[in-house]
Amino acid sequence: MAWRKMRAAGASAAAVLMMAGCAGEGAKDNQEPRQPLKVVGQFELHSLDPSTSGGFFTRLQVAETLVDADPQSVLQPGLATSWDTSPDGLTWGFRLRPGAHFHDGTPVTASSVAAALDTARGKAGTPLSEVPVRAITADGQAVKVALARPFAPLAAVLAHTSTQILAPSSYTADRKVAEIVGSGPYRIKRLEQPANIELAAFEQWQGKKPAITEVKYQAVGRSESRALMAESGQSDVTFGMDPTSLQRLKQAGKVDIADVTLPRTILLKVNAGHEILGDVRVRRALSMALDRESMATALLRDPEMAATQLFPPSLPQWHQKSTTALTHDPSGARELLARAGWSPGRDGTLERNGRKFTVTLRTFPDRPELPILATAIQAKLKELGIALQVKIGNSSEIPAGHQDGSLELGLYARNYALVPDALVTLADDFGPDGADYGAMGWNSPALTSTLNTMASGTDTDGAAEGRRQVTEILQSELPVIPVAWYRQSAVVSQRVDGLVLDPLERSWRLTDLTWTK
Amino acid sequence: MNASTTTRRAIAAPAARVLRQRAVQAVGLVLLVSTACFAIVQSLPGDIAYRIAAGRYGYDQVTAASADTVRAELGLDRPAWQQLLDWLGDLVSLDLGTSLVTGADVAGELGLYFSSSLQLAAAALVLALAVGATGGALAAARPGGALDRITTFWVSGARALPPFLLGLVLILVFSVHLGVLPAAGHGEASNFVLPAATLAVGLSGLFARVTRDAVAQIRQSEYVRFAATKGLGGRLVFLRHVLRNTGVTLIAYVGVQTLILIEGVVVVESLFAWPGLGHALVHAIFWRDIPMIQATAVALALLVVVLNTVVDLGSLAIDPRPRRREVVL
Amino acid sequence: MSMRLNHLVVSHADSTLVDVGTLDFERGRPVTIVGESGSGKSLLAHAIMGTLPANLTARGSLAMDGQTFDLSDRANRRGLWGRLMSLLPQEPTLALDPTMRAQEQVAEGATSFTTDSSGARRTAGTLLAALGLGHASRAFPHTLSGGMAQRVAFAAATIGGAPVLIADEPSKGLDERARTELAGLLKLHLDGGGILLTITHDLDLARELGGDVLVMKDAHVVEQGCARQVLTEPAHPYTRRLLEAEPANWNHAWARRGAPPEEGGTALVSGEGLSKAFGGQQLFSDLSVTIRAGERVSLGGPSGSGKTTLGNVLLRLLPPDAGYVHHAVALRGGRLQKLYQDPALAFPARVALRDPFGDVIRRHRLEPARLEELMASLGLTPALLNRRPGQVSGGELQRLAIIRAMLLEPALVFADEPTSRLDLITQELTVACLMDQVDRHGCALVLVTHDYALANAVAGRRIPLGVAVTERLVQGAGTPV
Amino acid sequence: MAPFDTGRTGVETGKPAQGGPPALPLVPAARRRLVPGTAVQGVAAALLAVLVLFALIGPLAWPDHAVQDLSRFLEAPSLAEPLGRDHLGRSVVARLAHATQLSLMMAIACVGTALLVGTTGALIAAWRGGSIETALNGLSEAFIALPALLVILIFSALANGDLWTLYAGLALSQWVEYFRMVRARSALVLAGPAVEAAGLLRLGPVHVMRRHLWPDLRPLLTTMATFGIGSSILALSTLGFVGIGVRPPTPELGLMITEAFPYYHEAPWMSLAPVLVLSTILIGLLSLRSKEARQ
Repeated sequence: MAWRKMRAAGASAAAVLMMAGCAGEGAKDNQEPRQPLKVVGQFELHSLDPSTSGGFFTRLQVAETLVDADPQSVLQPGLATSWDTSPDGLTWGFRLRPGAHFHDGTPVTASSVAAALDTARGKAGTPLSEVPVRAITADGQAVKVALARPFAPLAAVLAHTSTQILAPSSYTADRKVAEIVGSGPYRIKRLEQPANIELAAFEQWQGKKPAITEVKYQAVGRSESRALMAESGQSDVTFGMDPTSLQRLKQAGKVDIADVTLPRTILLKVNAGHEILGDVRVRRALSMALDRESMATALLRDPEMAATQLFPPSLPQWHQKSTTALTHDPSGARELLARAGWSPGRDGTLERNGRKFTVTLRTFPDRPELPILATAIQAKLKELGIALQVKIGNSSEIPAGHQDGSLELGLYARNYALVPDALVTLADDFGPDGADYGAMGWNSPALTSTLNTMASGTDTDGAAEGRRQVTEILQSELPVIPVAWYRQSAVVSQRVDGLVLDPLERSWRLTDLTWTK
Repeated sequence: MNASTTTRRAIAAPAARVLRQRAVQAVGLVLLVSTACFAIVQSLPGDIAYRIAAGRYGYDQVTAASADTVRAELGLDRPAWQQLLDWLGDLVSLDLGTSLVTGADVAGELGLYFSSSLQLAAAALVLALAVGATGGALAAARPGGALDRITTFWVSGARALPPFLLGLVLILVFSVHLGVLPAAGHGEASNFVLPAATLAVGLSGLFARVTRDAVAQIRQSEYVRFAATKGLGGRLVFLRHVLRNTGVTLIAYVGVQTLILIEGVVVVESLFAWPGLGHALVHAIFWRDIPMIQATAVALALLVVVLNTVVDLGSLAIDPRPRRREVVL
Repeated sequence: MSMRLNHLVVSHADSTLVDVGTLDFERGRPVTIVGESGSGKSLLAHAIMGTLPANLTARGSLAMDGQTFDLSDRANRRGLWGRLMSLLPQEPTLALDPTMRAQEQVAEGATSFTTDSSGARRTAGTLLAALGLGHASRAFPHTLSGGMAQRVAFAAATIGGAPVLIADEPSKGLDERARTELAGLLKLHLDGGGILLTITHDLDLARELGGDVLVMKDAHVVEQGCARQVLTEPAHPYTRRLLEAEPANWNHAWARRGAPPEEGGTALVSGEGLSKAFGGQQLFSDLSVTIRAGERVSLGGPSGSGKTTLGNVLLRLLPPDAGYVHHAVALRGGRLQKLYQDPALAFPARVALRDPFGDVIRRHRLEPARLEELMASLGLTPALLNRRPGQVSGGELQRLAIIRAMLLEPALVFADEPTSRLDLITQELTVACLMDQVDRHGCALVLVTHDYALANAVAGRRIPLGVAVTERLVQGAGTPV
Repeated sequence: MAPFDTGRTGVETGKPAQGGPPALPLVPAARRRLVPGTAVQGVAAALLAVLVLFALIGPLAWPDHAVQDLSRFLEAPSLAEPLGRDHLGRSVVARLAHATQLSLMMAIACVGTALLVGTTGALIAAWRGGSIETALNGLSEAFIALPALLVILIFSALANGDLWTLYAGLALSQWVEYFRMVRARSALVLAGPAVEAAGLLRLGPVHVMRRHLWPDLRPLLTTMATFGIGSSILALSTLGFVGIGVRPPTPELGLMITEAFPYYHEAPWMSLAPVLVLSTILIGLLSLRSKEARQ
């Protein structure tokens, strides 16, 4: 191997030390007492409020939502064992699990659940706040939700993490969350914002007792650091691995890798109201310019993640096997651009009526692959004569740019299963006015009406056809240009077994884990 | 004024003067830092409300609606000078306000960050002093000897290795390769070792050099020679005179180095996932959490002032000579 | 007990620095070595003590109470330090640890210090009290005056009871009064039956101590004998030269022309009602001074009395707290010049001397030949100008400073202790140069000095300044910080 | 913040140079430095010269550092690509050349600005005194207590890694050092007898500047500047590491090290190249510095 020769030549102390690290035999397994399970992730805990805590406590199975979902996005009983809808679709009833207790020992009552949901409903930016709810009330051991108009995905919305149910003792007098008292299989033992959470199994949990009774979560911001922790055997389960480190760990073979494709797509948001990008031929040309396969191979280290359409296979209902795949076709792109009136100028940049083809792409570094993908896209578009400026800033610049109309292109990853039913997100993203993380300056009456029909839930049989139509329209109009799908991976030490990742990222399912025999 | 009180004042004055000067500096600094932070954050590109919302809701869920909520809730549409005055007013009553992102009490959050940074810095300082001062003193015993040369190379070597690189190398060697120490994290005693060592390697080299030069110089001084001819044995001369006077130089130097140390802390915290001030500051800047930025920056600056005050008083206690001698007379 | 030094030779590479025959030391009879700097007298002291720098080699032997020590082994006397022999250092302010209180530094010297430190401290306290420093036992060295520091150092050097005391230039930097005190201390040691060897270039101290005097020049003892005889009827020409160089013995043509001019002379500098205080100490108040053309005035007083400060006030380099200083028109354009105690600091340190001289010549459009002329007349080679100030000897540099001042044909020269760092012969040479120039140009001179003899030899009028105030410093020095 | 040998270089004892033995051999022979001597400095200077040459010529030889060839990602070094290709299939040697140039130029610009501003301010303060000095001193007192990284951190957030903000932040964090050192030093010089004598000789400010201040400050400033260049480069790369420095894809040493780190196993050349360049610059500057300090 080339680098082995270089090791011999390595002169500086730094080099020698780094090499020593490379040549190392990897982690030594610590056979010390196993408890607690050490979990490392990239997310820091900055708030206890369910609307802003990013689903921390459902993932750790501390808090429950009324409705749960399985890996196939099929809704399952959560804190509610069953639910029903009145014939007019305006009243929903959720029956609570009998005998459920909060971690402070108090029983879970319908009124405390209604109060928690009422609080959740008041928070801006949550799915529940968008639902036309009239009132949420307690009705014996059931919770009644009255709607102003029918809303079929309500149960899915109540699976969203922002609707997690906390005990009345969690709240202060002004309904602020002071501590987390949930009803899940784990309870909080110690919580130190922003980086440390310690859990212990909840003795009064009615379901299967978890095999691992103590868990320690630690937030580590840098992906290099996380990789090193996983590599050194310091953590048992490590989330948020960058593709390269993952590759390295895979090769070393000292750890197991669990992965799952997420209903998440990395995409280019296009301002369709823009004087250049408004032309659908230009959007298609941009799409053809992208060498998705190379990007997925080199940058995501996972060729299967090259997106051929917006919806990944992990959204089986929406993913259309039949549709024409998006492919890399530079000559086709040139042809389309020529037809749209763009020809190369003196410096090689495309021009039309003296206007150069210069656009700005905004993205953000929260997900480490985005800036790298952005530079790759930049290089590809340059080959076509498109001058793309990449601005890497804060994630909020995309919604802000959407609002003030200054955004031209945005690169981000969109989760279509924030709520188990992708319809909720889609209706929002591709509505007539577009959305911060959806279409911009683009609307399709056909798409809007299809989505509306599906949301009202009146035509359940036509749903499959509706989904096909939606995919086709998005595929040809390209209000957003899919770039890659997303695979979530976690590194698991050989000390534990049984990690299965949830594509909806609702839960880390730590209760299923066991210590290796 | 009679002669006796004059003298008394002349001797007690240095300590009081140090405290007075440092207090003035601290107040000036708080004003300057918090106003500068505020002004800069205000002039940063991008809508603050959006940034804060991104911090609060996570990047998936930041929307125009959440930004509007933030704006209304925090009164961000008030004139800037009014917001600044509010902050300064609160500061006088020692109220650091609440974080825009987490909504928590800044003072409380800061206390946690502050103490963990301080612990790390102290551990590094103690380690660096123990290793550096010993090495330097030993090197000075035989100027030009092997140990002396080693110290020299150690000094330049340590300076040439950026702390972040050093940290990575240490993790690779001690965590990944040898598997004896945790790579990152916070909360257990073993977590201190690598970050403190990362900070201490560079510092100890500097301390070693300063100690070496000071010891070598002091050994040549008239008073050390006199102490020897008084009949004091070599060991006693070293303990009672050389060490003591080296301490004077070293303490002053530690003061200068605290700045470097605190800078190093920012980097090391990022690498080792250490929830300290530097970490807090980077995040707060990223999210435009103005009260948090101001409070963290002020805390960092005050930390420097406090450390320097301690150093000033410490060297005053060891070395009673006035800092500045009157030239004329 | 007695002590005998046999055939001491100290050498550095090929050059011999000290070469003396046999010297005998007896109890109660002081031996003083005088001579100019560089004559090897200090090395002799350190060779006996065993504290020579590592790059020098010594030969010879030292016999003490029947024991003989080979002087080439510098470690064999280490065990005697403090117990049998000790060294009173030069510049006591530097020899005391700045971070330790006086009593502790004295107590360290006691032989019982390692076994009974509190007893040693008590003894030290008693000793200091006996030396009149009871109030200063808890003081730090920087609060002590030169004379007091010398007393503390004396206590520290003698507390161990060593019968042999070697004093190396003990009067360096001390004013007249402190020097008298010092002589008292050394006699105290003799009275206790000790052996004393003093190295000094201060003939007054040698006279005061009495006993035997040795005169050293170029590594050799050129004359030796009873103090009274050697210092009054010298046999060797060098000793004669040395004695002639004492200001009291000067006999120069200019010495008598310094009589005060008649009252009508032009007033060059007149200060009225001057007051100045420093650090809470009133140096002078309501002082009126007039300096007239052609006059020679000396400003005298013990150290710390404000001589330099008054000079700077008169030169308008410092503002007075009260009062007013008027300068005559005749002083404008650089016709008021100053000579400094340390000429090395009066020139820019990092450039060759030709640069500052060239700047003066260019700025004032002088004839470059005049510089060469002046240098030649003062016996300086032009090659000196290629050196930096640090590379020229003190005497030469002071002469260069005189030349620089004289280039502008000043009406008044203010000389601030211009020779206090020079040995006697160089001092005479330098003062002669200065006075020659002053005489030739008829310019006025203000000389700051604490040496009465020098002042008398040079000046026609004296302005005495108040008593030393430094003693006051110590009253409250026991207060811990 | 730097371990400068102040004062030591400035004081030369006025010992006679006349023939014969040294007047006071008890003063030890000039304190010996331990750096083995000019050989080390020769090597350091040569290495630095090579790097400067690389920074000057490299970007001409490899003009485009951004060309990607995703199909050739992490390609091992070869004759055509002496340092191989990075994770985006870009030429590492091209990026390294541009990064070296950027680091050196930024550092020189920052140090130059800081030196100019700090020294000018210090000279004004020391010379004029009065309220100007009080004001400037107050400002410097406030600045000295600010960790430099804090200033840069806040400043660099201003415009998302624009080079000018980084430059301004770095320069702003450094000027105070020059200000304080130069002011302390020149106050000492200006209060000394030599300047007083020059005043009595009516030699004027140009003489004081040229013969007194400049010769005294020059070694100090060279030492500080050499060190300052090193710390600027270090600060720049540290910012790159923390993620608030120069924005990708602009090549910068710290950023390159950070980007390359995950590949340390697969493609060590990617990490080693920038690490070696960075360390060489720093060691080289340090070795040169000791020469200055010894003067």
